[in-house]
Amino acid sequence: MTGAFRTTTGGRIDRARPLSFRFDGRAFTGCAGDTLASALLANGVHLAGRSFKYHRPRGILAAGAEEPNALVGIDRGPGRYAPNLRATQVEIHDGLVAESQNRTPSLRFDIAALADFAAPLIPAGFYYKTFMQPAGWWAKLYEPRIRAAAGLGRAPRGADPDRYTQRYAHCETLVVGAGPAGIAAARAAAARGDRVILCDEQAEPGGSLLAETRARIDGLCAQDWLAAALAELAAEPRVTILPRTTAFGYFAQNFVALAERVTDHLAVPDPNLPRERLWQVRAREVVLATGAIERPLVFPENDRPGIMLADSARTYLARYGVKPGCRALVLAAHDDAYGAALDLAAAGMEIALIVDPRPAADGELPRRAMAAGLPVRMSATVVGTRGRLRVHEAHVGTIGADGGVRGVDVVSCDTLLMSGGWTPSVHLHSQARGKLAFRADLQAFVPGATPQACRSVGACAGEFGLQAALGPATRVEDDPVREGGFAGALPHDRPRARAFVDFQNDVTAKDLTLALREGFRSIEHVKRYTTNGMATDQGKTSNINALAIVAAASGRAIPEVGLTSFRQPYTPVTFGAFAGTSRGELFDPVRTTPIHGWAVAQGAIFEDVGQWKRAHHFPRPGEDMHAAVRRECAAVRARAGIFDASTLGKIEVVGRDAAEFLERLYVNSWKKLEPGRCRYGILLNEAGFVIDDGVIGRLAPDRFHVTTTTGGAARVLSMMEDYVQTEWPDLQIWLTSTTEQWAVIAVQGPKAREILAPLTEGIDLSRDAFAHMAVREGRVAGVPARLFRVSFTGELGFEVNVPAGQGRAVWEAIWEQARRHDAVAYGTETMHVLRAEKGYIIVGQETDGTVVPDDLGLGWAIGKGKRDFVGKRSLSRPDIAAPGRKQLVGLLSADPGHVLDEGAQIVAMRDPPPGTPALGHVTSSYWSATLGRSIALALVADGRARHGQTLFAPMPGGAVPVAVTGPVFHDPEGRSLDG
Amino acid sequence: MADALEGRAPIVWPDRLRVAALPPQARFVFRGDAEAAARAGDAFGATLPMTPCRAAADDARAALWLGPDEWLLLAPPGTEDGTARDIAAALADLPHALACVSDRHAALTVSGPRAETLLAAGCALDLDPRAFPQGMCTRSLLAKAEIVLWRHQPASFRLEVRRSFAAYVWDFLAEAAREHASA
Amino acid sequence: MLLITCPHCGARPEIEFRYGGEAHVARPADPATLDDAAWAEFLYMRSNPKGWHAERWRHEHGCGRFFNAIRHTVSDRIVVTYRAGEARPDLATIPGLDTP
Amino acid sequence: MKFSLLSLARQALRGHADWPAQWRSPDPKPAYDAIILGAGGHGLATAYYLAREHGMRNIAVVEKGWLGGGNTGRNTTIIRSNYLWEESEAIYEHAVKLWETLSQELNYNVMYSPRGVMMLAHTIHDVQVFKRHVHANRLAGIDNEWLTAEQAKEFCPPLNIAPGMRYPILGAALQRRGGTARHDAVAWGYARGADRLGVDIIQNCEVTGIRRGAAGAITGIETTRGFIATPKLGVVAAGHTSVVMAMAGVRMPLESYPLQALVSEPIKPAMPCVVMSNTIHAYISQSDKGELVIGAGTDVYTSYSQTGALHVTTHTLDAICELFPDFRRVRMLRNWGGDRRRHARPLAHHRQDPGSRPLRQLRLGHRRLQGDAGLGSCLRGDDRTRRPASDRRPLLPRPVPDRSADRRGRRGGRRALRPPCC
Ligand SMILES: Cc1cc2nc3c(=O)[nH]c(=O)nc-3n(C[C@H](O)[C@H](O)[C@H](O)COP(=O)(O)OP(=O)(O)OC[C@H]3O[C@@H](n4cnc5c(N)ncnc54)[C@H](O)[C@@H]3O)c2cc1C
Ligand SMILES: NC(=O)c1ccc[n+]([C@@H]2O[C@H](COP(=O)([O-])OP(=O)(O)OC[C@H]3O[C@@H](n4cnc5c(N)ncnc54)[C@H](O)[C@@H]3O)[C@@H](O)[C@H]2O)c1
Ligand SMILES: Cc1cc2nc3c(=O)[nH]c(=O)nc-3n(C[C@H](O)[C@H](O)[C@H](O)COP(=O)(O)O)c2cc1C
Ligand SMILES: [Zn+2]
Repeated sequence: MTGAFRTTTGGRIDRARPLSFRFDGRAFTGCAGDTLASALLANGVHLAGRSFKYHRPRGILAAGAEEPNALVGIDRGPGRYAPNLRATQVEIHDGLVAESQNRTPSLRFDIAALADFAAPLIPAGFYYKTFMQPAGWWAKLYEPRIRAAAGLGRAPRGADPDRYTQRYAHCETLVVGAGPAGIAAARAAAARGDRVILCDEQAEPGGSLLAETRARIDGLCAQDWLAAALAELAAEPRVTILPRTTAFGYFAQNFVALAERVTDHLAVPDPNLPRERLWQVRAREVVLATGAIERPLVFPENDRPGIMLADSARTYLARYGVKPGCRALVLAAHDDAYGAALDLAAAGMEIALIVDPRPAADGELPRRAMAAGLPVRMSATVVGTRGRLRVHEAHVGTIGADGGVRGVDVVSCDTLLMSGGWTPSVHLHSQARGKLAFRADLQAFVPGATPQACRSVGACAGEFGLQAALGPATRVEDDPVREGGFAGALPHDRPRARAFVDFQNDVTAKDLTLALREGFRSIEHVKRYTTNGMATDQGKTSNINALAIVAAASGRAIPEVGLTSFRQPYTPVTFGAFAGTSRGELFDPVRTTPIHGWAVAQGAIFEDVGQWKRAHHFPRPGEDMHAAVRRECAAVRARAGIFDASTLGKIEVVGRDAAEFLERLYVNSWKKLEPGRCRYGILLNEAGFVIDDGVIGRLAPDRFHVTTTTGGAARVLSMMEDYVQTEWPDLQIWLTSTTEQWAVIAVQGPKAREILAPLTEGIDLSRDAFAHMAVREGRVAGVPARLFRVSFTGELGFEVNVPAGQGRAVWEAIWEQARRHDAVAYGTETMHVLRAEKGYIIVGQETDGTVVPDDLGLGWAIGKGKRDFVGKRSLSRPDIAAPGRKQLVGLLSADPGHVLDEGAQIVAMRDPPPGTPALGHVTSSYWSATLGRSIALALVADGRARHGQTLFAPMPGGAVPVAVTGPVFHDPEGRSLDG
Repeated sequence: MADALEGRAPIVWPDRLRVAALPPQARFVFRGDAEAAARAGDAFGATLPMTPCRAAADDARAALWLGPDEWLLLAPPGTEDGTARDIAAALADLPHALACVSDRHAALTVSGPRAETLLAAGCALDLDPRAFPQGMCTRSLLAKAEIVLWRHQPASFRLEVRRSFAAYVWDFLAEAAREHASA
Repeated sequence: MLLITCPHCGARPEIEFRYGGEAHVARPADPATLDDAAWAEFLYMRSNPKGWHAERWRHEHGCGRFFNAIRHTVSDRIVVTYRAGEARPDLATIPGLDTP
Repeated sequence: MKFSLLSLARQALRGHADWPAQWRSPDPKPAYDAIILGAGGHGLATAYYLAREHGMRNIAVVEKGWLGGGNTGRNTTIIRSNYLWEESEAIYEHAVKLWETLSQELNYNVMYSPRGVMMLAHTIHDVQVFKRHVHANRLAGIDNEWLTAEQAKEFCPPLNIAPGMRYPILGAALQRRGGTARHDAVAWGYARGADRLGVDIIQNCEVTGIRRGAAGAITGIETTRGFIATPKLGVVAAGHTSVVMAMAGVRMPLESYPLQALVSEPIKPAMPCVVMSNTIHAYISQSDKGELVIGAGTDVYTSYSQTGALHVTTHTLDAICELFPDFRRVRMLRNWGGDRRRHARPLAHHRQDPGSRPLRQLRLGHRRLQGDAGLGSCLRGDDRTRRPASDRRPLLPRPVPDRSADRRGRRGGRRALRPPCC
């Protein structure tokens, strides 16, 4: 037996497959096909959660996604704890471990429920009114307490080991919701030959058909018709049926996001399967068939365990074979509650009384109920309930002609079922920017016009009834029409009693009127002040009642008050599903150079530069970073070093107007640059600020090899394309990115020539034949190469460009030679130190988007007499031409052993009072092995005029005096360049 | 020649999916107008398609339209110098640009009945044969990497990837392929 | 994710594109002749309308072309795209512009 | 009625029947001495301080929707002053100081919670940049300190600092006095305070035109509730500033981009502080109710849609999951957008080139939640440095000449305009 409340027959569960699970440590048995909610109910457990604010005991209210009360945590082991899941959506599997939330120490006895006694003191918005004195206690005392009390489920601990994936999909028709309306739409689309995706959030497609007991469709009972229809759809190769898949977000141009839960329902998931899959669907047409949500009724003490939505109770019976209790009182403001009463009575439940606040009910279902002898009281309502952990009596009063309520009869019951009718699920329609129209007969909003190719069908369009859902081609029998709907609060005579509107956030009807009284008139204000609709159910059961209460209390019509916005997601979606495979190494591409493997083998330490991994230094055993860098620096200056510069951006600029193009783009002059020569180029944006630099070589009259910074490669190419395509389409040039075509090996140091000579063919490396800032093509180590004679270290240097596929082989060949000269491989840190010794800038380090060439002392690079280039006009703007700009200088700390902090501020006085404006800041700072002391570069106001001055870098331990110098510390005459 | 995907054994789920690295290849980017492209096609030995997002190929050579004045040319490895010479000679009087990019890319194929599904894990294009027929090619994105995607055979896609992204693309496909391991 | 119609490649997902700011803000032919205010206007002033907006996009991970689009900045609906260099279409001739 | 535990208790006995409205809902008067356009945090604070510090009473705030419903109602509530540029440092530091006592000042609990704002450095370049912040802030007397990765983890235990991360954490800059506040309470507290000082807050009143007299000076505004005369108008319309200014014929160097935020379902306290990562684009804190409050990147195109693209959300959450792998199983509850305005010209440019005229129009309203208090309270002073108005000079803005018009030789109209200067 899988619970005392399980019926012996009926429902879609498999009684032959019992499953054991735990709830709060207690072992239970359920059946395959059960949700946690149905399995608990089968075992007579209604108490399933505690409310957010008052910690009131709460039962299972609903049977689907709208459930506000029965939130649980599911624990699948380390890193696999998921809080706040709805018991109504958790499918049980063998060994499932669930726990209740927001209670200490236990669900039955929760200390925090004391808050319920303080309820009169803590109405909506109370926290804005108190906890202000004494100042400072909020953060120290009150806030931590409030935080601990709030927060629902406990936070997961430990990294989630499960995998998540994503998939893009395209179809002609996406159908959301696989109830009768959705199935009908999917069949019609499939018949057209469309690609169809039919998704439903539930474990099985079928929607309300899964619990349909009366109607016959084309002569079949609903479940048989459903099975046949699904089989037919499944046989269509172009139809994809996705159960356990929630359409949660509807974006522009019919782009719909679905979250599929792939393995949570399995006791032992296949490790190759992801836990969840995010679908991003682009559909030509979207059909929304999302059904409707039953509406609770707002009456005093309407929140006790055992109080349920009527149709949900019926669903538990019809679909899961579970009777929700023994004796039910039914509060029916809508005919469907009579249908529920009929079904439950037929299954042997006692119907104590049907209480109907309406003066009359002459629909088919009420008539049948009365005919079946069920007791009915019209013009009556429930004005109170009793029962701490489960309702055990209801107080029924009569509604007088004046609307007042009189006389109380006590009715004992263990279940109270209620229905105010249905609220169409217009969430996705509204997310799609569809308009909503109010239908007074339903007291509900239904979809209006939409700007997208999207339509709503069935109950979500306010068209109830199977015939409406299935369309005229399908014959439906015995599906009585149900009309009407009730929104708002039922009358009662107990001004102090609490009638709950938002169950999860404990918002009562009185809270809503309090907000109005306090001037919060807009429904958006009411929402935010009372938090109605802000809980994890986003007001699925509460928003419309709140709206009606606000409308009534402020004398406005419901449409005048309007709705709060529907936002994605429709129901909460796991962060992991959004992240998908984008984690760890796959979080962002790791780009490596052809020489990377060699550096790894040598034990290099890497740094991240954009997406690239670059070798930062090559420590030898026992060396720390500083020791390694000192050694590398010294070796390069004394002998030579080789450096992997492959990450530098490269762009091949080809065409008749290539020189003209560069002339217009870069600050320098290019037209007169001879083939075989190169030049250091500086690129500005139109605002005049330096954004990139690099050496540009002219290979032929119509062909340039442009290099950019590593980080700037894509940006510069894009900027070039922009100018070529949109500003100067008259120029005949083409750009090709060759960053990855070439491996670049810098050989730097006095021995550079000797290292390369044995490997080089077809290029005369001699000083006269191959001058500084020249470029040649030939072969290195047998591989076609472009050889640049350039130096970023101040030493004699070459940059060998070879096809990337040969990069490693050529590197190793050069390394062989280099070792003979006791040269080193060096990393980016050594490169930085060596260039700083020479006062060479790094874009992004010496520049920060506010620096013009002259600030850097690079005014010389600007082509003389050029009328225009990108950014030129800005250089003559008054503020850029004004004195006092920050200029690049060198700084030498008074204590040569003190390496300044990069980013340290520079001021004129030793003890600057707080608020002293800085003169500038340190941009680069290193220990210079070459000079045997520390050096720094800085941008300092009027820096060039300050050479020789002593300034200060304020540090926590006291200001560090620094002497201002020129930015070139080593070999200012450039003698080493020629080796 | 060292390829960025060297040493990666194919991922094979029989009857479903196969992901395999391709050997080195001669590659060029050709830029120019229609006239230049027509003549380049003659010199190269495969037509440079004028229809957007289409490729023309025979067993040895292929030309992929990448932009209105941009084609990716694929030829047998080692033919770089000859091809460059041929095209330069044929187009001496026509403005154009030719850049050799043999080493810029690595290439791989994704094939089998699940190929579209696997690629859909990271590619937002509609890969249904009706939307993306054989012979169609385009630059696009696969997760966070740019690719050139070409349906070179009815049930096989060729991916050209910048070499430094090749490992990422491979690892991404390997991860996404896992769910296809179980039938 | 928007679906943007590249004039060359057809409808493509937004992630393939890079936004390029307001369209038809041409770089002055001879910046040297502009006074500071006019230059600042070129650099920084954008119409930023709440409504139809002519803007540039580049099909960066596609054909690489820059082109222009007219999009409504409230609904994000794009009614037309056209090649760089082409004149901005007369909005009055485009059907459907009365609704965002 | 003063808010306190006592008044709450007293009201509890009366079933909370006697609470007065926190603000009136007046009809607009025909004329005001000054009008503030936009009832966001900045607009309401401006009105409040104009009334409180400068005794102006005949003023109104007009709002097209409901007060606090713009960006003020949709931001990630982070308050900090560890900015790099001295101009920003000054204004935000002034604001942070106001925040510290704002609840008491307004008699409204704005839940200012200085729990620390930590900015993560993932690369050597980040380290350089954030250390520069630390040094610059300290020089300005603003707290900001450098933490190693281990110290960062100690301060924020769920943070992943594994060295094998794709972008390892190399350290962090921590401003301990930074933190969060309740966004809605800020708007409501200022609204209630301003209302009590006689300010008319007129909601559901969209400004549709700005009327100017023969000399070009402002004479009033057209609204959906009729014409309202005023000689002075402050525009504090955030993302809509350029739309509004266009009504006065003034162009702005601004563009409005959607910025997204999202919250998770509430969970028990797990995030003790605010963590921001610029490099991988995400920031996160936890609200008092328990939601993780997460900021996403900006969408790439200008828009007033107040929604954002899904791929921006996915990128934000993959970054959050990298930094906080424990949160992978937490679920997103709600995702929305605001229209952040962005200078077509970044502050950095402005700073290095302060002469660009158009910015003179822009005294206010282009800052952040954290600036609400600060900017609202200091309208005077040189707009370049935006120094706090400690001298409490009368606040109402001087006419600000539009010199760009001068230079273009279009004197006349524009010049005499007393434009929206606060
Ligand atoms: C997602 C997001 C996250 C953010 N996170 C932070 C953060 O963590 N920390 C931080 O400091 N800042 C943050 N910000 C920025 C901050 O929210 C805003 O800068 C600040 O709230 C702006 O306040 P405001 O009063 O200027 O503008 P708003 O609050 O937007 O107010 C402007 C008002 O003007 C009204 N208006 C516009 N046009 C008209 C008209 N024609 N007539 C009448 N009224 C009109 C609008 O309706 C609106 O209410 C964030 C912003 C966003 C969008
Ligand atoms: N429960 C109700 O909707 C309701 C109310 C009154 C009458 N009825 C009966 O139901 C029929 C109408 O059928 P219908 O097809 O319109 O509704 P339905 O309730 O049968 O089916 C809707 C389906 O959509 C699913 N769904 C909702 N939102 C979803 C989302 N965002 N993503 C994925 N799935 C989602 C639901 O779980 C459900 O399975 C009629 O027979 C009518 O008599 C139903
Ligand atoms: C700090 C912060 C916390 C929020 N917490 C919640 C929340 O717990 N539940 C909720 O539904 N919405 C929450 N919201 C979002 C609002 O409901 C709303 O989406 C946001 O104010 C934007 O308004 P709009 O969606 O109505 O356009 C929060 C917003 C902010 C700024
Ligand atoms: Zn294109």
